[in-house]
Amino acid sequence: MKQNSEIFSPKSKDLNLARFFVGVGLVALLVLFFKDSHRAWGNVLINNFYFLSLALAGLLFMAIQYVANAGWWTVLRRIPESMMSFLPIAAGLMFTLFLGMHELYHWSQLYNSMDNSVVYDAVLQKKSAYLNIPFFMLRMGVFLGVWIFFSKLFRKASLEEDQGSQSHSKFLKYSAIFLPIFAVTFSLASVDWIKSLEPHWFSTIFGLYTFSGLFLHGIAFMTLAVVLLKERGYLSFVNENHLHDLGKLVFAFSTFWAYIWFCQYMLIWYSNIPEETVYYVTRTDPEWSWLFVLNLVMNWLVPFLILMPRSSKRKAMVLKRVCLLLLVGHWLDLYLMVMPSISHVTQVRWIGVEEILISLGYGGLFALILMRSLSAAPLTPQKAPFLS
Amino acid sequence: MSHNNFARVKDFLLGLYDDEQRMVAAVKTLRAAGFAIYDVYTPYAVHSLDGAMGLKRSRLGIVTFIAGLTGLILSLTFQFWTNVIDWHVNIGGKPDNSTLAFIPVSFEITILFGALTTVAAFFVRSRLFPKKETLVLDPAITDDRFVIALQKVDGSFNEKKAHGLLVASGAVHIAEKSVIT
Amino acid sequence: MAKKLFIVAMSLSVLGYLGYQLVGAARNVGVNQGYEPDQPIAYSHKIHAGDNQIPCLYCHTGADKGRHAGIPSANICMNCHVKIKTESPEIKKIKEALEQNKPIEWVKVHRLPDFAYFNHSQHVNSGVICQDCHGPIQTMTRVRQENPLTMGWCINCHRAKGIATPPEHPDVSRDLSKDTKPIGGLDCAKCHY
Amino acid sequence: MLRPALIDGNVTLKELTDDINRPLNTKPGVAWTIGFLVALAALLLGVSLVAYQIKVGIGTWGLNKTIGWAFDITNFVFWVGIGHAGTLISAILLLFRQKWRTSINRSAEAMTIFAVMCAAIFPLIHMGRPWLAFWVFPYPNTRGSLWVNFRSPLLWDVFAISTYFTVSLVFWYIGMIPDLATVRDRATGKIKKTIYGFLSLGWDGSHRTWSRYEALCLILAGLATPLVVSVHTIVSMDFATSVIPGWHTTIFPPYFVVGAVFSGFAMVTTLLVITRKVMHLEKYITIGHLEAIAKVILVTGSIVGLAYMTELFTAWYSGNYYEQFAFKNRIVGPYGWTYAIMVFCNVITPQFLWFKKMRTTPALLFVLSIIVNIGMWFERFVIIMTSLSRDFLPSSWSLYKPTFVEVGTFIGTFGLFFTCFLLFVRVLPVVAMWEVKSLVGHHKEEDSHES
Repeated sequence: MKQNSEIFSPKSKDLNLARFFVGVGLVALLVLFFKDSHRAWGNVLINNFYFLSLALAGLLFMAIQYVANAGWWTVLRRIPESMMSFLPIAAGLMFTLFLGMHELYHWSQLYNSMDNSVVYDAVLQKKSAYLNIPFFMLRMGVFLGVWIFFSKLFRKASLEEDQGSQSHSKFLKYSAIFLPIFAVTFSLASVDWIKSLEPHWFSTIFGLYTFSGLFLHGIAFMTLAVVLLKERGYLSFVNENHLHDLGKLVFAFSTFWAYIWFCQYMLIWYSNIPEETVYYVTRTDPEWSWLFVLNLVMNWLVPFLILMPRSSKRKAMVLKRVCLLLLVGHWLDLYLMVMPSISHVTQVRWIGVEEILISLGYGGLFALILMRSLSAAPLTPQKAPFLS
Repeated sequence: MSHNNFARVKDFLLGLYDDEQRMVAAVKTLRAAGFAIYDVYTPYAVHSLDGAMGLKRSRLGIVTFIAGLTGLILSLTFQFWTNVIDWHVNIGGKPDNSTLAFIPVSFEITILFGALTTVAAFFVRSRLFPKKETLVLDPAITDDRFVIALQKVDGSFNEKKAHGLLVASGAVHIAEKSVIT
Repeated sequence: MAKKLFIVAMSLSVLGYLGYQLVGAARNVGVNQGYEPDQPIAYSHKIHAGDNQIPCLYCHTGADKGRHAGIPSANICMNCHVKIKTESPEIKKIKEALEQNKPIEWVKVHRLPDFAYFNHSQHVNSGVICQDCHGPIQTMTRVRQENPLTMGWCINCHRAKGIATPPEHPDVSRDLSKDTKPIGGLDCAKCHY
Repeated sequence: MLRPALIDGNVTLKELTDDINRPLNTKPGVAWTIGFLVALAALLLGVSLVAYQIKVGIGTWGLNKTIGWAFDITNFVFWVGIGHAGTLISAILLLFRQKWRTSINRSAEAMTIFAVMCAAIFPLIHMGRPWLAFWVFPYPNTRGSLWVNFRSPLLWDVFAISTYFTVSLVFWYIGMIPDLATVRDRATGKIKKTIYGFLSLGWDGSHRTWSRYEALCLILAGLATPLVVSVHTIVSMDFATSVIPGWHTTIFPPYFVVGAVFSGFAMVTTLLVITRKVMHLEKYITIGHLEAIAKVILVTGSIVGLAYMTELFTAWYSGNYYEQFAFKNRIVGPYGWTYAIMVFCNVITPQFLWFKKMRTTPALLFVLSIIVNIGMWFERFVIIMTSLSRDFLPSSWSLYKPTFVEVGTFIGTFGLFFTCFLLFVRVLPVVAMWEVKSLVGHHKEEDSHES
């Protein structure tokens, strides 16, 4: 294959649109803070986690492909690379949660009011060795620091490879070290940030569930990015077969997500133990149940049925729509993990205009960073071994 | 075999090859020269032959889908009928219509129907059955030979030209064979 | 071609017939409906329970007291037969058994499925009459198993009779019955434990 | 090259045909004969003990009122798990276009089928009246019709295992048809020719058939992949749907699936290290294959380790007294030693595979695979035994020890497994010839997107 060293330069139309979204989102967030600060913090958490996991998915995807010794994806490598460049900003946004601890995490109030025993909760007392603010923030710092560290390592090795240095074994080593670390840190992080919203509830599969969502929508985003770049005239060498591979991954992981979803829901339903069913009792009550069903329809049923025939996995337009649906679907999934847990203080029952605008703002910010990173290096990795 | 020929005897001109690439190239040349390829016999699946011979993609997937869907619907309705309508029993306080609990069995039946029906469809379509009189043209096919079979259709078949093309494309051996169908 | 079709059709019908027979056999595992074995003594329920109107409980003394109705012991027979029909060869068999102190080897007719608990007294005291399960026993010269005695047969009766609601747990049952006695249930553990 | 060659040396198609066909037409060697006799002896022990159990009943087992199932269900889960590697290799790796699977998928699939046979024995005996085993199928009956309970995970097992067995068998057979034709064309002797001729269904190597055949294989792989996941998912639900602490945990389904793959790959290693040596297949089942398998063992072993940690952490995090007790009991209770064995074998041992030396030395791999097999058996034992022996009610706590009959039956299943496997390597082509040939035959690197 001929070396392709085209450079991505974003259109000003795209840039302006992203900037506009950032502005609108910021205003919406400020307004919501005055209206209902719990709901605002809920939105911050949803979007922080959403875009953080999108960035992480880039890093994870690269690491997995390297350990698997796969070659087909090399032409697309810049996209996950650029996705992970959002990590530092995502980390910064995550740290703002410190200000909203009491609005989001019921256990943090308990921790503060232990002395004057405003709330006494025997179970939470037991957990306070883990669920307390200093340790929570410390863990957050460690997790984010480690992820950022690895993302920098990968990026550096990748750029060095463009200059002709032999990075393959380096990539392999980083990936092998990163993957186990990621497995532990991400499961704990999802416990900390999401599961502890409902601190009495527990489910061992939860870390895997958030991971499956992360990976699914990471791939969905990559596919979407490929199609969008192609629409703008880049990545001309990406052909139907590459799309087919991405389509298969989207299909497979959508089903994987549904599998994990089913395992968690069905086992909790079947055993019917009160301290576990509480999670689903909230989410299947009539006010939320339509979203609960929609979640499964958007993230699995529709993509599954559409992507089943071979031909649809090879069509850019089909993939684009399915991936958009999945990206919205994953947001909904997170919304359902977060909002019902804090609903008793916010009375939020509906996805309002604010939610949409704030998410668009986050999306704009993510797009800006992504485009900047994409334009920083040639769109195709230069001198990667699998390309020769 | 998709050829519908009512002739009792089929005459074939066979070109034997010992190399995949040469054989595929020969198929392309022959087709370009206007010859219909009756079939190619190979020791393993040669992917590029699909394109070279101009074969359509198999539609077995549709069979699988329909059979699987049938299995799914049948098993779901059957479980619903037995547990809710025909003879419901209160076991462990679970509701009679425990659709969630019906999913595992329905899933298995879907797979079972899909797999078995597809295999059956494959056998029927490819006419594979025990004691079939095989068209084994050469035992070396199941070893290391690739054989291009051209049927000598009455009138239109230019044997000389075909022979020449086979030789030119690197056939290691050329044979003729008649098969009674 | 026609020959091939014929062979296929024949083998399919043979297979179908065998399958039908197989399912039929599988269905009826352990079902002895209509079982009417020879007994060591030609005792007739028709004469005793039918013509002479002897109450069932006169002989089957356990039916309202315990799990088993009980086969009457020989001395119950002899309550009457010391005086009545003493010369009958069948009665002589009873006498013989008594003298030699050997039990009469009656052949058991009614067998419930394995692993099921059944208690006569619960049923008798809840107003189930003997004929509900044993059929028109007062007309039988030789005892015959009238009903299938399968689980489905039991449950269908339990369903039909309904479940009485224990007054202290008004929400327990699905069906309400006028009878206040607890006369049945549909849980597995009612019979299988 | 970044990717190692898939088979060693330059083999021609003819050599390949001859090498794989040789065992089918020659007298067995000493190693095979000894192995077969040992396996047969174990099988006979098993058969006689099964007959004894059927006659006397399962009172011959060490079960009691508290521990209603123990050794049998442990062995059942163990054997079903072993089977998973076969389907994984043949189906999932086919979908992912991992070409290294071609040399080993045939034997791995055979392993699946034999392992599932071994697994099925245990629930069958545990029924107590195995002659009534057909009661597990939903057919109209005189018990109601008392239909089978579709809400019970045990019934899901019936459907999962029988579907799994059927589909695996069909997949195995379908994959073998072209090779059976190869054997047919080379068979000496009338009986052999007839049998292989019958089995190969008149396969003539037609490309029109090949084209459809490849589509069929992809479809079957696509069906077998979710199937294999569902099977161990359902097996895990035998436990996870209950309310016993340590059993009811939502991570069970994926964790059991990964554990099954882990143990299955260990068994594949055990078998292949021996097979390649005894059958002289080093050329086709290379060190590269063993290394690839070793990597899978490393990954799955680590995931299993992560699952152990997740369970422990969540038990503590739950703040639930019973959960916490269940896991404390696992580690320091009367069966604590089994937990220690489990952690050592399943989590610590595979970590040695980080070293290339370990991954590429067959003898070391063999030892390691045996250790993992033992560890995975103990994992099932730990899960089943620790939770069951000490549940909510201390007065019903009890301990369990397997009897001679149980241990003997377990040994008997190994006899069955190895007898079948040893017969398999003598009568059927042990390497998928046509698939390896397609690698040999393609001169050019075939990484382009072709499927």
